[in-house]
Amino acid sequence: MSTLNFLVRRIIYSVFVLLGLSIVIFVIARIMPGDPARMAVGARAPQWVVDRIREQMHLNEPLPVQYGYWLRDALRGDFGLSLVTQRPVTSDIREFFPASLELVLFSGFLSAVGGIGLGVLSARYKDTWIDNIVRLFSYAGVVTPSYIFAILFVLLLGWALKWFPIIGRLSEEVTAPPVVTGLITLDALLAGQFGTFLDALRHIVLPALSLAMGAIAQEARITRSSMADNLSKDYIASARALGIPERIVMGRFLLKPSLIPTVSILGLDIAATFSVAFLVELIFNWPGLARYGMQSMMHKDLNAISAVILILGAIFVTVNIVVDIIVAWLDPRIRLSAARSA
Amino acid sequence: MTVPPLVEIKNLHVHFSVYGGQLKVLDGVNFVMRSGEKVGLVGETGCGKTTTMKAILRVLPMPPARIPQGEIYFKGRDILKMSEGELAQIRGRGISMIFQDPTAALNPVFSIGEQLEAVIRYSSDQKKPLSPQEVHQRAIASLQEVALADPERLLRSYPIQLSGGMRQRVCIGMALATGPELLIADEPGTSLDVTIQDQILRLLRKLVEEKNTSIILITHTLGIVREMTDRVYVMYAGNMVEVAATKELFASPQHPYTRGLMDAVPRLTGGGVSDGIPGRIPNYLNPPPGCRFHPRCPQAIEICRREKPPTYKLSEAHEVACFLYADNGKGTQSS
Amino acid sequence: MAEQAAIRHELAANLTVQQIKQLERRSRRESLGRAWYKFSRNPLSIVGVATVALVVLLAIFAPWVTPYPKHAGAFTDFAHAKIPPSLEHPFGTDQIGRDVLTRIIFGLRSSLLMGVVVLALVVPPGVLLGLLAGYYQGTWIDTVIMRVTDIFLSVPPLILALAVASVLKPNLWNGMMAVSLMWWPWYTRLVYGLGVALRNEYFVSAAEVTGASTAHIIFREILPNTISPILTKMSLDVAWVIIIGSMLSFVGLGVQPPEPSLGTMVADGSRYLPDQWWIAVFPALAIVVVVLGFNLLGDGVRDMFAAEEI
Amino acid sequence: MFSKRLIVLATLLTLASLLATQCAPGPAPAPAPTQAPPAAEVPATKAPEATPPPAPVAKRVFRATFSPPLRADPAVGNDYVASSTLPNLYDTLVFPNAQGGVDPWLAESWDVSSDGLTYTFHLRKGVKFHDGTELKASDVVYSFDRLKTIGEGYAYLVTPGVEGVTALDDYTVEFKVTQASALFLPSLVRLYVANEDLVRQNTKAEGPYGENGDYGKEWLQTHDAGSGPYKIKEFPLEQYVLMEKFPDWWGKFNPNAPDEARFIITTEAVTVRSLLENKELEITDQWQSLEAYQAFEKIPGVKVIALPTLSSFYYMINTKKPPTDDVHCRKAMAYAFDYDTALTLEWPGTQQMIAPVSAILAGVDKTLPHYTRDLDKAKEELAQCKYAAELDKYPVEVHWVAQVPDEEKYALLFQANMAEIGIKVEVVKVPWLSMVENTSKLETAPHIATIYVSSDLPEAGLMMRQRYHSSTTGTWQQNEWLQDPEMDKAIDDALATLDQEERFAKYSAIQAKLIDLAPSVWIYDQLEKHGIRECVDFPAARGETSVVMGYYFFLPDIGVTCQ
Repeated sequence: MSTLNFLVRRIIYSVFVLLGLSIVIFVIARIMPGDPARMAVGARAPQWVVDRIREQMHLNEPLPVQYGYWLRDALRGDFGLSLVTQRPVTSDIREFFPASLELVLFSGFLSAVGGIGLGVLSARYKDTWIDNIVRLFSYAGVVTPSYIFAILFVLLLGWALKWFPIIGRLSEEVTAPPVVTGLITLDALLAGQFGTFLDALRHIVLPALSLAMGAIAQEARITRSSMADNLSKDYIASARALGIPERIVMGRFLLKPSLIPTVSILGLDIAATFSVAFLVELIFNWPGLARYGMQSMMHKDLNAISAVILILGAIFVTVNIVVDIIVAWLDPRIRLSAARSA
Repeated sequence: MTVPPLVEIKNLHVHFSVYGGQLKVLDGVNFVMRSGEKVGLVGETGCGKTTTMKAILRVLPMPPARIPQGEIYFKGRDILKMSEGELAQIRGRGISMIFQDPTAALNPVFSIGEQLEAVIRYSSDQKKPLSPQEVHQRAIASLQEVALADPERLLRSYPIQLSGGMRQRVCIGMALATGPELLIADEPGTSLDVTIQDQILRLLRKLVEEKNTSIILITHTLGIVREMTDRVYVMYAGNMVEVAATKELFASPQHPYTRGLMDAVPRLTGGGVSDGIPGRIPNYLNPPPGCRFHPRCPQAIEICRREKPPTYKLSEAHEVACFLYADNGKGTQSS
Repeated sequence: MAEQAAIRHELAANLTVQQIKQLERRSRRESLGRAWYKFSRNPLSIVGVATVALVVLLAIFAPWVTPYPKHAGAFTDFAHAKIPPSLEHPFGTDQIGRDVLTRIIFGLRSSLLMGVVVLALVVPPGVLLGLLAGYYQGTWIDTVIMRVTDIFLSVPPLILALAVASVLKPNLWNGMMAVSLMWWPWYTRLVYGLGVALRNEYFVSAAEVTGASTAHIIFREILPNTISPILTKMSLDVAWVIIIGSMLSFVGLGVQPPEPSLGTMVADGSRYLPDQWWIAVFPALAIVVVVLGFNLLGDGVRDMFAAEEI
Repeated sequence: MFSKRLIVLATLLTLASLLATQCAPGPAPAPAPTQAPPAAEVPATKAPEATPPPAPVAKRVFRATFSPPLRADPAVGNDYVASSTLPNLYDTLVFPNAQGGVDPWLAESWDVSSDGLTYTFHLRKGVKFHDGTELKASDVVYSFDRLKTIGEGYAYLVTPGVEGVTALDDYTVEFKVTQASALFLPSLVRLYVANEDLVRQNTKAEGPYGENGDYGKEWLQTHDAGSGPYKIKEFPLEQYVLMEKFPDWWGKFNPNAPDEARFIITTEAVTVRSLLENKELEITDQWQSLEAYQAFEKIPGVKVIALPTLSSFYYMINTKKPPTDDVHCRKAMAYAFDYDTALTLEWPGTQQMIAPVSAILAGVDKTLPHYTRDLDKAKEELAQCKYAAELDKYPVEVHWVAQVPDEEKYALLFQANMAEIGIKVEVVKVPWLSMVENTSKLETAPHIATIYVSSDLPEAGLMMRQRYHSSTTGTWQQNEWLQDPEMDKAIDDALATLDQEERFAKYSAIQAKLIDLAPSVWIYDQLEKHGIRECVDFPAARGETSVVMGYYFFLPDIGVTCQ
């Protein structure tokens, strides 16, 4: 009961944070030079069209009232027209978001598996050559920007070795599965098209890996050090002393507490990936939200910029809540104390 | 053919590697006990008691710890040379241990049930694995044994939900659930308030006597030693400085350190600030040469500064490592 | 609470402020000595320091150490364009005949400048706000500061920085402004957390009891004790800022040509991949090396302040 | 335990994807059009020319890369990729021919009133939209109104000066213009005729256009409503548009015309090159670096073609800002620039501009003198410039467009050249949108903006108006700020002259005046380069296609015989 209470309070607070963010965005968007009405319909639209849209956008009202209308529209999913695509921003986002989501989820999956896997390996074989290789890799991963990885992968795995395709989400001779979620891999599975699924998977590997490299490295480092910390804890000595076999001690009694910091950081990394993704999406011609956001920034497409930032903020906040829930699930200390204090 | 002792430690050294160098925590520990014995181990905090016991079970964190020298025999077999598989046979069913701090010894992210049942499952005969129901029944029985009410609910609880006393009982229950031949109890109840500590010790004593388990009891509290043990080892800074039957030790302590301990009765708190012995446990990075106790010893003589004292046998069961007794007894130099 | 208060008074009664301060100062000096010892024990930290020192020196003395200082500015020599690495041009020349090595070394300047300026802009206000919020915890000051901080923290800094940079005129300074605008909340939160804990420490209470001014408590008592985490974060953040700066210039929102910038060099050079690989690869490597240096340094700083492990 | 399971899963996935790699379908398109069998079943055919697969009737596919973004709404798109796509989806009243004129198309014939103010078009009968309905005169009217109201795309070219459009009957449509103009008829190649009913069905009621709601803008972004030779099959935004042949088209297809065309929206160098090498691309975009084209030439079965364009590279000199407000300073620059070196930075065959507008435009007088590098003359002119004594006080800012990295080379060359005669030049990289913004106001307009400008139609007078008429000051098409009333009058007058010979003579006079004013440094006429597979029959490479932007990619004329 009280865990629920904690959750509700957390969500309400997040909503307030997002409201604050919306004010910041609205102010930035409105103090920029240029007539939003003119921007919405293009430079050469007749004046009567501009006047009508000005009326529709309530641009003749005082700023706080404008904000009210803007927020109301935003809540209804209406962010106005995009300058670049000349469509409602919402349609654009509906179109581009699934591609980003698929990429980020896949990259998150790679970070989790790769990062935790390497971290465990490194901790298990601490101070051996395996550990050293993993640590070296971690440093390389942490210090190399994702776009450099992207260029490297395109050149090496795509162009030179031809292992993976480097453009788009599906090969041209493969027909896209019926859209259910917008995530092509998932849709293909839902439609039972295993070949399409594999093709989509092959396309997503390189961009996702470019994005994941940094997170994998980060996760591996954190997992390693938290496992190393916990390894000298008494409860591990106790589990061993009471005859629990080594593999159970390592794989269960050591791993679970050690994953808590990893999971927290992983969540933040995944949320941040949405924004770092733009260069990778650019390089792999991946039709995602980040690239869309970048493009709207280059074109000063304020409606689109506002929407993208708000959505990224919402994702960030949501992911944080989800991470809190997962961590609470992993760690009864947090769960129980939160319940008690709530 | 004599029956080998239950546990025998010969000249055990344990070092910890830290940034500054090597902490020479154990410096040639010797220890022996027979099956069925109840042995006490006393000494100030930080003198190496816990390290010695963890070494027996090979649960020291390595690295940073390492054992450059020494042998540890359990029923005649050297634990330090055992494979993981052989070691698994010893741990739990052979020797089990109650850790000093029950809060630290319980995994915070697993329920009591998950931890206790794992202990029971893996300490049972692996060729005839117990069914989950049996494991559960035994877990409940173990909790009941340590006088905990509502064991069903308890099994679902997490350590954070229990009081200190309950955690301590759970730890004891867990350590005894394996049916060990030897129980190592590291300062049970120290972190609890006196009345609860008393209850815990009574409980422990009762259980040990019922099951006729051998026990090594580590403690600060000399009163408990007097009540519960047959024989006592006194440890200082990584060495066993004196051993004797409990009654004899209390009647006539010989080593200056033991005497100091007796003066500091009833309690020796951490840090060693006691009336009897001024000063502190030495720095293990650069321990004093010769007898490690000499900087604090009121009776230190010249040789103490240079040489490490051998063990002198005062009587059949009474040995002391101090040059003051060089003339009284036949010194058996320990390497 | 009452118990704590009693202890505070007792302490304050027994020790004079001077004594407390002396104790503190001595312990701080000792811990600095030990910190350096710990730092220098890790060879990787030394590598980090060496790299950073080398990079800084190269950047400062770029006009004197580079083989073709002229190539840093507007310069064309189409006859010598796209020469692969050779003795004369160790990293080759780019599409308009400029020495890549020279431009990398000059490019370090803007990268470092970005790191330094952003931190200089970000740390003081971020820390100050954190201190204020921490000191006045529970009051409206705390509420206002921390709520605003939370709002800024609710969006990944990169995306807001990009948004701001894109509406401003694209150049190095605006890029730095944009990144700075989004970075301060991290320091505010860090210092706030520390400040809340320190607020109840004995020396703060002691100073309070003896009637020290608020400013004195904030700057002389609380601030010095937050320095080590701040330093650790700063040294790791330099690396981050450099990466973000390179991303900004990769998309053309940062340093403007002909002034060399590593991100721009990678972006422009990637058009000549794979045949003229050196134009993009060496600047990319340079970014990696610089960032690695600061990371190693940052890890060293963290180890330095970390508790001794046994 | 938990992690071990994950690792196993990951390993399986990796293996699976690697397996898929091994068995990936080769470049030869699978015979089945849709629901291709799982990739793993298709045998590897990495080198089809070595071992031709026994594919029965291969689908003819034409794949090209383009620079983003593609806006396929006929009232919105007007850049290169849109101009290449739209003629394939939509028919127009008239069609541009290789001679610079227009041919009948949807309009089988037309009558012009003697005052040149009324045009009556007689439409072809039986033209089918892609949904099978017939194209009527009312659709032409609707398309025009829609273009005019939305005001984007090619509206600026088509709608000004048109007073009204009426459908006289189902097959006759009348245009009334306010002033006779030689440009009206050719401009109709940009009036794409859309299916009124279909657009109305897909119009959202809410939108800025009153009763027309959003005017079908959202739907048309990813769908077509045309009658053209190709129709949209798939259009994932920002990725590609896949078009398939419309068999009921009224016109004639090349027998080898592609069954499907895929316009891929990317210009990433490595991607494009790798697609071309893997035979997954028939023709590249025109935005690759010189080095990339050199590399394309080395790929077997690939050649590089350089096609004329209506576009030229200008250094637009601000004539209102010191020191470039003095004509002598401008002339000094024109004489000092090293045109020959500049040309070496471009694809072989590129020519220096010999007139103020591209030499391939109809009506350009190629006999007039043009500027060449002559440092003595440059110094002579500079000496007469009133700022000659204090040139250091007036550094000249050159703004080049960030999105076109090759412009930097010229800017740096210009800088070096000007240094030789003592003019200090500062080179500034500016993103395209900032360039647009800066050139819109005199206060922010740079001394020199380096911009490629393309003429909308192959007519010299139109380009003169685009570049030097007062009506375009304050747009990126004119950073010169010439604002010369006489010039305006001369251009307007020439354009209103319907007689070609007379008109061309007037162009020549304007040209001479412009050369004397030296408002720009005329660098070169742009060629567009494409890497193209030799198995593609590309009529444009033989000069058989109109140079109007986009018509090189008119698919019915293109032949594909690639295996």
